[in-house]
Amino acid sequence: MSTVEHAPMSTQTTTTKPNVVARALAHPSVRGLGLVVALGILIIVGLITAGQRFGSLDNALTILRFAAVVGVVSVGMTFVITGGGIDLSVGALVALSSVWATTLATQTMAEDFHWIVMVGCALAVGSGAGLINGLLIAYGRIAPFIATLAMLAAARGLAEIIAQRRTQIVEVDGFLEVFGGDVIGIPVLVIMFALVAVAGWVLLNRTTFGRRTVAVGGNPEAARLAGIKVQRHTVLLYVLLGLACGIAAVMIVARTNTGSSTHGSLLELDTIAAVVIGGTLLSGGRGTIVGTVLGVLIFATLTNVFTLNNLDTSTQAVAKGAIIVAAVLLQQRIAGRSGAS
Amino acid sequence: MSTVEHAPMSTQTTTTKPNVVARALAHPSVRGLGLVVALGILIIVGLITAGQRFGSLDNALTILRFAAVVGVVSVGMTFVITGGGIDLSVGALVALSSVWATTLATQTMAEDFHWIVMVGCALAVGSGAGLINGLLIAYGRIAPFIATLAMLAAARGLAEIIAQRRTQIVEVDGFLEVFGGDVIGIPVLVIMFALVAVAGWVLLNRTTFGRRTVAVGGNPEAARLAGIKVQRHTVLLYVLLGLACGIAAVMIVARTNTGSSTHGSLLELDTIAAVVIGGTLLSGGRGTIVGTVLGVLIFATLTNVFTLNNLDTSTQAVAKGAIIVAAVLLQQRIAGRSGAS
Amino acid sequence: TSNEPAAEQDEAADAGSEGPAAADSDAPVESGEPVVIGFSGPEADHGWLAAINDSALAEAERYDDVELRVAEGTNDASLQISQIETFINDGVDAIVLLPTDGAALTDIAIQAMEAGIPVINVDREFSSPFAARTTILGDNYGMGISAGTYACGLIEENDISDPVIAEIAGIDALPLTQDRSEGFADALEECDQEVDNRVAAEFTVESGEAVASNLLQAAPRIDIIWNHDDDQGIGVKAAFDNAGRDEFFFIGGAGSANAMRWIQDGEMEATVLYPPTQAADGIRLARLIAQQNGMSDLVQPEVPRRIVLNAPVVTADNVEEYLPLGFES
Amino acid sequence: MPDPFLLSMRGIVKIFPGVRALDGVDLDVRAGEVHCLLGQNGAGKSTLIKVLAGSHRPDGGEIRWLGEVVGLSSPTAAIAHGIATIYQELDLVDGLTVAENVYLGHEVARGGFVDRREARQRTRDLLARLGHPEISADQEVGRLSAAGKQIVSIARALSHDVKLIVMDEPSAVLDGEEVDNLFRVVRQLTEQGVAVVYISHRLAEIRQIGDRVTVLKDGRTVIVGLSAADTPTSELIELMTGQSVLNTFPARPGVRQDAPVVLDVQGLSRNAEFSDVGFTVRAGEVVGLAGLVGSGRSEILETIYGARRASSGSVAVRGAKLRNGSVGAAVKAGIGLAPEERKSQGLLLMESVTSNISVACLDRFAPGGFVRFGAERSAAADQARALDVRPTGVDRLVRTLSGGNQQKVVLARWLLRECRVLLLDEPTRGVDVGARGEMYALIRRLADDGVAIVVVSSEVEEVLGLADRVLVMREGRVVHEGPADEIDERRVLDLVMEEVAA
Ligand SMILES: Nc1ncnc2c1ncn2[C@@H]1O[C@H](COP(=O)(O)OP(=O)(O)OP(=O)(O)O)[C@@H](O)[C@H]1O
Ligand SMILES: Nc1ncnc2c1ncn2[C@@H]1O[C@H](COP(=O)(O)OP(=O)(O)OP(=O)(O)O)[C@@H](O)[C@H]1O
Ligand SMILES: [Mg+2]
Ligand SMILES: [Mg+2]
Repeated sequence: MSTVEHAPMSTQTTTTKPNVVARALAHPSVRGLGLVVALGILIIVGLITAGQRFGSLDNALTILRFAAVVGVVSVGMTFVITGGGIDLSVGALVALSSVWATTLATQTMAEDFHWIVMVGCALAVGSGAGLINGLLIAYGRIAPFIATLAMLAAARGLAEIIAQRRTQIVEVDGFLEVFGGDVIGIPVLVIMFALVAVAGWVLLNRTTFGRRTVAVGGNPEAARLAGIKVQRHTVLLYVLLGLACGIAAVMIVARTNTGSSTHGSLLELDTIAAVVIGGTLLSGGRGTIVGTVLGVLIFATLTNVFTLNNLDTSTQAVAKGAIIVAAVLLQQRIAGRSGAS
Repeated sequence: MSTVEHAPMSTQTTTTKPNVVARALAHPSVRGLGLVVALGILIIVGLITAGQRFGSLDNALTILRFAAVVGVVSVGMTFVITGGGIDLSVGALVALSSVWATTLATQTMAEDFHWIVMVGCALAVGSGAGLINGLLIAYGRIAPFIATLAMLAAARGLAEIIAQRRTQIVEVDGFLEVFGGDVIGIPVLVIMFALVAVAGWVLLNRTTFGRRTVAVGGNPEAARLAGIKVQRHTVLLYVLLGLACGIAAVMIVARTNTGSSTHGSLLELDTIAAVVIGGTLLSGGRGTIVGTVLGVLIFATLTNVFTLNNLDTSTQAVAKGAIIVAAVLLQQRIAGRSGAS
Repeated sequence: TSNEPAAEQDEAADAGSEGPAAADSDAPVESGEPVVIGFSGPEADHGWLAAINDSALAEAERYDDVELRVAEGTNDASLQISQIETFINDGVDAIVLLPTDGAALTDIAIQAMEAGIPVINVDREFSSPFAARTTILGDNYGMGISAGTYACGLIEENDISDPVIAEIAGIDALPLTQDRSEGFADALEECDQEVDNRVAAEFTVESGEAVASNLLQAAPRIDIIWNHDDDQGIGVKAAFDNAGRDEFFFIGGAGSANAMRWIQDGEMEATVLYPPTQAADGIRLARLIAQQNGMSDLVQPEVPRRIVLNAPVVTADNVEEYLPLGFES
Repeated sequence: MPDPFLLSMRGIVKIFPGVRALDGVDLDVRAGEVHCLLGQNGAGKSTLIKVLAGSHRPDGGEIRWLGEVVGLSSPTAAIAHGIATIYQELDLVDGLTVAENVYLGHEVARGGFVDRREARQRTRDLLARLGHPEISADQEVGRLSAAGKQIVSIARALSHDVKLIVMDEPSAVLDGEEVDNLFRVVRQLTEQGVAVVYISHRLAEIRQIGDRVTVLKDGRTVIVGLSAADTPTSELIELMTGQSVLNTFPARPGVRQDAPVVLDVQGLSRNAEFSDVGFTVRAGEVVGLAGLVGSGRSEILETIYGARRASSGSVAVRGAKLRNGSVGAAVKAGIGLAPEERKSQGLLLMESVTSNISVACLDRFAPGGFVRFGAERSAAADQARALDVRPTGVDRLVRTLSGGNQQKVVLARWLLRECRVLLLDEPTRGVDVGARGEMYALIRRLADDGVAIVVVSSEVEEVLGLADRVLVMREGRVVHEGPADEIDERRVLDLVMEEVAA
C-alpha cells in the first residue's frame, strides 16, 4: 500500500521543479523574449546611428502610426493562422473596403451623409469578403491558400472596377477630425491598434473562442469529435480577419485621406511575416498576440531606422533579409537557453 | 490453422471493393481528372470566343512558351512542397540568377566568352541560393516561410545592387541562337520545360529520392526513424528548386534578351498556385507533377484567352478569381463522384 | 486642355532639356547657406524611376551647400507618408516629393507646408494647391495626347485604311496609366480612330514580353502600337523579334537611351519623351526656395508655382538632339 | 569467452525536461528468446526501446551488442546492427503505399530507381507470412484501419535482415486472432535465432509467448530476466505496481427492467462497413461490442455519434431521433465518444493535459465565454488523479506523456463531461493493469449514476467482464446478442469465426 502512495510522490518531487520551467516556456510572453531582445537591439542601433532623431517622441509616434495598420490586420491574421488557415487576400480586402466606402462617400455627397455610414460600409465589406473566404474554405473545402488567392485577385479587380482606377478623395466632414486626430497626444490610429491588440489577446487567451481556435488549428479531427463545430468556427475566424481588414481600411483612409485599389499592396506578406516571426505556428495550433505585436513593431522600427540612415532600397532589402534570419536564430538560442527540447 | 487462413479472408470481402476505388483515387492522374476537364472547358471557351486566333499552332506555342518559365519553377516547387516546405524566394532567385549571369556576360565582353559560362553561372547562383535556403531551414531550424521570405528580400536587393538597377542587355553570340530558336518547329524553351517535367515526374514517382521526399513531407518523424537523413534531404530539395530557378532564369534571359532585378516578380504566387491547384498538398506528403503541369497550363491558357478577348486587367482579375474557385470545386465534385469518402 | 502643355512649351523645354545638360557641363556653383533637402520617390528598382533618383542625387552632388536625405523606395502610400513624417520630425529645409499617389500624399504634404517646410511636388500632382510650393509636372495626359496625335499623323501620311491600333499600358491600377490612356484615346478621337487592342504590363521587361507576345496573337495584323514605357519596351521589342513581327509602327514612351538608339537604327518609329530630369529640377528649385533665392537660372526672378514639362515626340529627325536626355533602362 | 547475451544494456539513463524517464535501467537479451518488458504506464518502456533503436540518445549507461560496446547514435546505426523496431505509435507515412512504407529507408532499388515489381512481390510475401494476403501492397496506408497499419509496421520490421526485433505493444490494436497470427510469426523468428523484445500490458500474452521477463518501475529496473513460465501473474502485478492482487472487474448490480431506454439504434447501415445494426441501451446499462478487427465496430460508434453519415437506419436518445451525420446533434443530445485512435482523433498534442481534458466541455468553466482557469484546472486535475495519470501535474504537454497515459487523458475528457450516453472505443488500449482496474470501476460507477454506456474492445475477456449485455459482430453484422454472463469467451470466438466451422 505504502509503495502505491510513494511511487507517484517520488516522480512528483522529480517533476514539479522542471514543470515550472516547462509551464513558463509554454507561456507566450517568454517565447517572445527573443523578440524583445531583438527589438531592444534594433532600438539601440537606431539611437546610435540616428541619435535624437530616432529617440524623439515624434519619431516614436511615426513608427507606431505606421505600425498601426499592419498591426490591426496582423492581429486578425494571428487567429486565422492559429486556427490552421492562411489568408492571402488581406491586402486586397483592405483595398476593396477602402474603395467601396470612399466611393460611397464621394458619390452620395448629400449633406446628411455621416461618416459613420462610411466606416460601417468599410467594416461590412471587409467582414462580407471574409465570410466568403470562410465559406469557400470551411464548406467548399477549398485549400485556404487557393481560396484566398482567388479572393486576392477578385477583390483587387473589383476594387479597381469600383474606383474606375481613380483615387477616391474623401471630403466627409467629421471623419478626419475623428480618425486623423489624437487623444492627449496619442494618435487615434495608435489607440485603435492598441485596443484591437488587447481585444485580440483577451479573445485568444481568455475565452472559449480562443481556446477552440487553438484546438481547431491543432487537430481538427479531434476538435470535431470533441463536439466543436469546426466548420462554423473556421468561418468565424475568416470573418474576424475580414473585419480587421475593414478596420485597417478605415485607418488607411484616415491616413491618406483617400480610398484606392492600390492600398495595402503586399500587406499579406508583411502581416504573415510579422505573425510567424512573432512565434505563431504557420501549421496552426499555437498562436501569440504578444509575439505578433512585437513582430509588427520590429518591422516598423526596422524601416524607420533604414529611412533615418537614408539607406537605398537595395541595401535595405539585403539588410532586412539578414536581420530576419538573425532575429529568428537569436530567438531560438534564447528559447533553447531556457531549456526547451 | 485453417481459421488463421480464413479469418483475414473474411475481412477481405469487406475491404477489397472500397480498396479498388481507393487505389484508383490515390493515382495522381485520376486526381488530376478534374483539371483536365477544367483545361478542356477553357480551351473550348477559347475556341468559341477567339476561334482560329486561339486555335492556331502559333497561339498554342505562345501559350506553351509563356507557360515554360513558370512551369520549370513549379516542377521544382512541387518537390519542396511535397517535402513539407515552401519557398517564397523563387522569383527573387530567378532575378538574381539572371542579373548575375548577364552582368558577367556584359562585363567580361571578351571575345572568348562562351555562353556556356553564362548558363553555368545562372545555374550555380540559383543552386547556391537554394543551398542557403536549405541550410537555414534544415539546420538553422527556421520556418521555411520565414527563411525564404528573408531570401526573397535579400536576393532582390542583391540583384539590384549587382545590376546597378540597370537592365542588362545580352549580346553573347550563340546564346540566343540556341535558346531563342526552335527544333522542328518546337521552341527550345518549350522543349526545356517538357524535359524538366518528365525528369521531375520520374524523380518523384520512380526513385528513392522521390519516395523519401513524400515520407519527409508526410511524416518527418517516421522518415527519421526509417533511417532517412531528413535534414540532408530537405537541403537537397531546396537546392533542386534553386537549380530550377537557375534554369528558369536562363529561359527568361533567352525570352527577353535581358537580365533584370525585376524578372520573376510574384513568380512565387504563380508557381505555388499552380502546384496547389494541381493537387499537391500544401501541408506536404502528397505531390503530383502531372497536376502541377496541368495547373501551369490552365493559368497560361487563361491569360491567353483573356488577352485574345481584349479583357481589361480588372475584369481579368475578377474572372481569374472566380475561375480558380470553380476549377477546384469542379475537381472535388469529380473526385467525389469517383467515390472518395 | 490638350493645348495647355503647348502654352508652357518654351519654359518647359528649358526646364526639361537643361537639367542633364547642366549637370554635365556646369562647374560647381557658388554655395549659399547650407540646406537639408529631403527627397522621397516611389520604388526605384530600375529604369525610369532609378534615373529619377540618380538625377536627383547627381544634382545634389553639384552643390556643397546641399545635404540630401533620400527616403526612397516604396509603392505603399502609407509607408511614404511615414517617410515624410520623418522628414518633418527632422525639420529638413525643403522636401522634394514624387508621390506614389498624388492624392494620398496631399495631406502629409500640407502638414509639411504648415510646418514651414516648402514642398516641391514632382511628376504626380497633389489634389490640393496648398500642398506644394512648386509643382513640376510630368504630363501623363499630354504624353497620351502626343502619342495619339503622332499616330494620327502616321495614319495620314501612309493613308492606312481602317488601321489596327494597339496599346500596351503600364501598371493599370495607377492613375497615371489612366491619364496616359485617356490622352491617347482623346487624341485618336481627333482623327476618329480608336484603340483596337489594349493590354497592360507592369513596367518590367518580363511583363512587357509576356503581354506583348499574347497581344501579337490577339491581333494578327497591327498598324500602330503605342507602348507606355520604354523600360517594359525592351521586353515588348523582344516579343516582336521572337514572333518576327515588324509590320507596324512602334511608338514608345518615356524616352530611354535604348529607345533612342532603336530610333536611330530605324527599329522604332518614335518615343514620347517623359524626362526623368524633373527630380533634378526639383532639387534645384528646392535649394533656391530654401535659400530664399530667386530662380537665377530661369528668366523670371521668382520661382514659378507650376512647371509642366511637355511631352515632345522623339523621332529619327530629332533623336540626336534628345539623346542626352535618354536614360539607361 | 564470448558474451552470453546478444544485447545487454547497463544503467541506462534518459532525462527529459521535467522527468528522469530512465534512471539506471538494465536489460539482457539472449539470441532466440522472447524477452518481455513489463511496467506501468510511464514506467519507461518505450523510452528504453527508443534508446535501443537509436532514436533517443541516452544520458548515461552502456549498451553492449554481441559483447561489443556500441553507440547507437541514430536509427540508421541501430538498423545496421540488425535491430528493428515496431514503435508504439504507428509511425507510417499515409501518403505512401503499403509496399513503399515497408521498404522506406531501404528501398528495393537499382541505381536510385525503385524496383516496384520486386518491392511489391516481397511485400506480398511478408503480408502473407503475417496471414494478411488481403492487404494490397499498392494500397495507400492512410486508408487502412488501425489494425491494418499495425500489420504493416510489423511487416516493415520483418523486411529488415534482423537479429533483434523490438515490439512496443503491437497487440494493443489487434484482436485474439491477429495476436495468434503475430505469435506464430514470432515463434518462426525465434526458431531462426532472432531475439524479440516484447512489450504488452496483457499479462496473458506474456504467459503465452514470453521466455523471460524484465520489469520496469518509475524508470528503474525492478527485476531482470525473470522466467516467464514459472512466475505467477499475481507476482508480476505486484512487481509492476507494488499492489498485491487486483480486483479486476467490478460487480454487476444488474439493470432494472423499468430503467428507461436511453440509446435506441435501429437498422443502422453504412455502405461497405456494417449493415442493419440495431440495439438499445438502458440507463445504467453497459453494452459491449465484441468482434474481429475490421468488423466495423468503430464505424458503428462513429456513426451513432454523427461523425460518419449512416446510409440508412436511425439513432434516438430518450426517444428523440438524431439528425443523421451531425456531431452537433449527438453532442446536444448528450452523447460522448472516446475515439479509437488517440493521436489522430483524440489528442491536442501541443496542448496541456488540462486543456485536453476540458476541451469537450469548456463552456462549463466559461460563464459568458470567459474561461475560469482555476475551476477548469482543478476539475481536470481531479479526473487525472482518478485515472492516475503520470507524471502528475496537469500543465505538462500531452505530447510528453507515455502512450497509456495519453489514453487515460482521452478517457478523462469524456468522464469529465457528464454525458447521458458514453461510447468508448478501445478505452483500455495500452493502459496498464493497475489503471485498468480504476477505469473499470469508474465506468461502472458512471453506469450506476444512470449513464448508458457502449464499450468496444478487442479483448473478449474485457467485454464479458465489464458489460451487462454483449453484441457479437462479424463482418459488420450483429450475430449474437445476450446477457454477458450467459456466454463465455470460447463461444464468442466461435461466433466470430462461425462460417469457418460451417
Ligand atoms: N518527449 C518527451 N518529453 C518529456 N517527457 C517524456 C517524453 N517522452 C516520454 N516522457 C516521459 O518519460 C516517461 C516514460 O515514458 P514511456 O513512454 O517510456 O512510458 P511507457 O513505459 O512506454 O508507458 P506506456 O506503457 O504508457 O507506453 C513518462 O513519464 C513520460 O511522461
Ligand atoms: N480510413 C479507412 N478507410 C477505408 N477503410 C477503412 C478505414 N478505416 C477502417 N476501414 C475499414 O472499415 C472496416 C472497419 O474498420 P475497423 O478496423 O475500425 O473496425 P473495428 O471493428 O472498429 O476494428 P477495431 O477493433 O480496430 O476497432 C474494416 O474493413 C476496415 O478495413
Ligand atoms: Mg510506451
Ligand atoms: Mg475500430
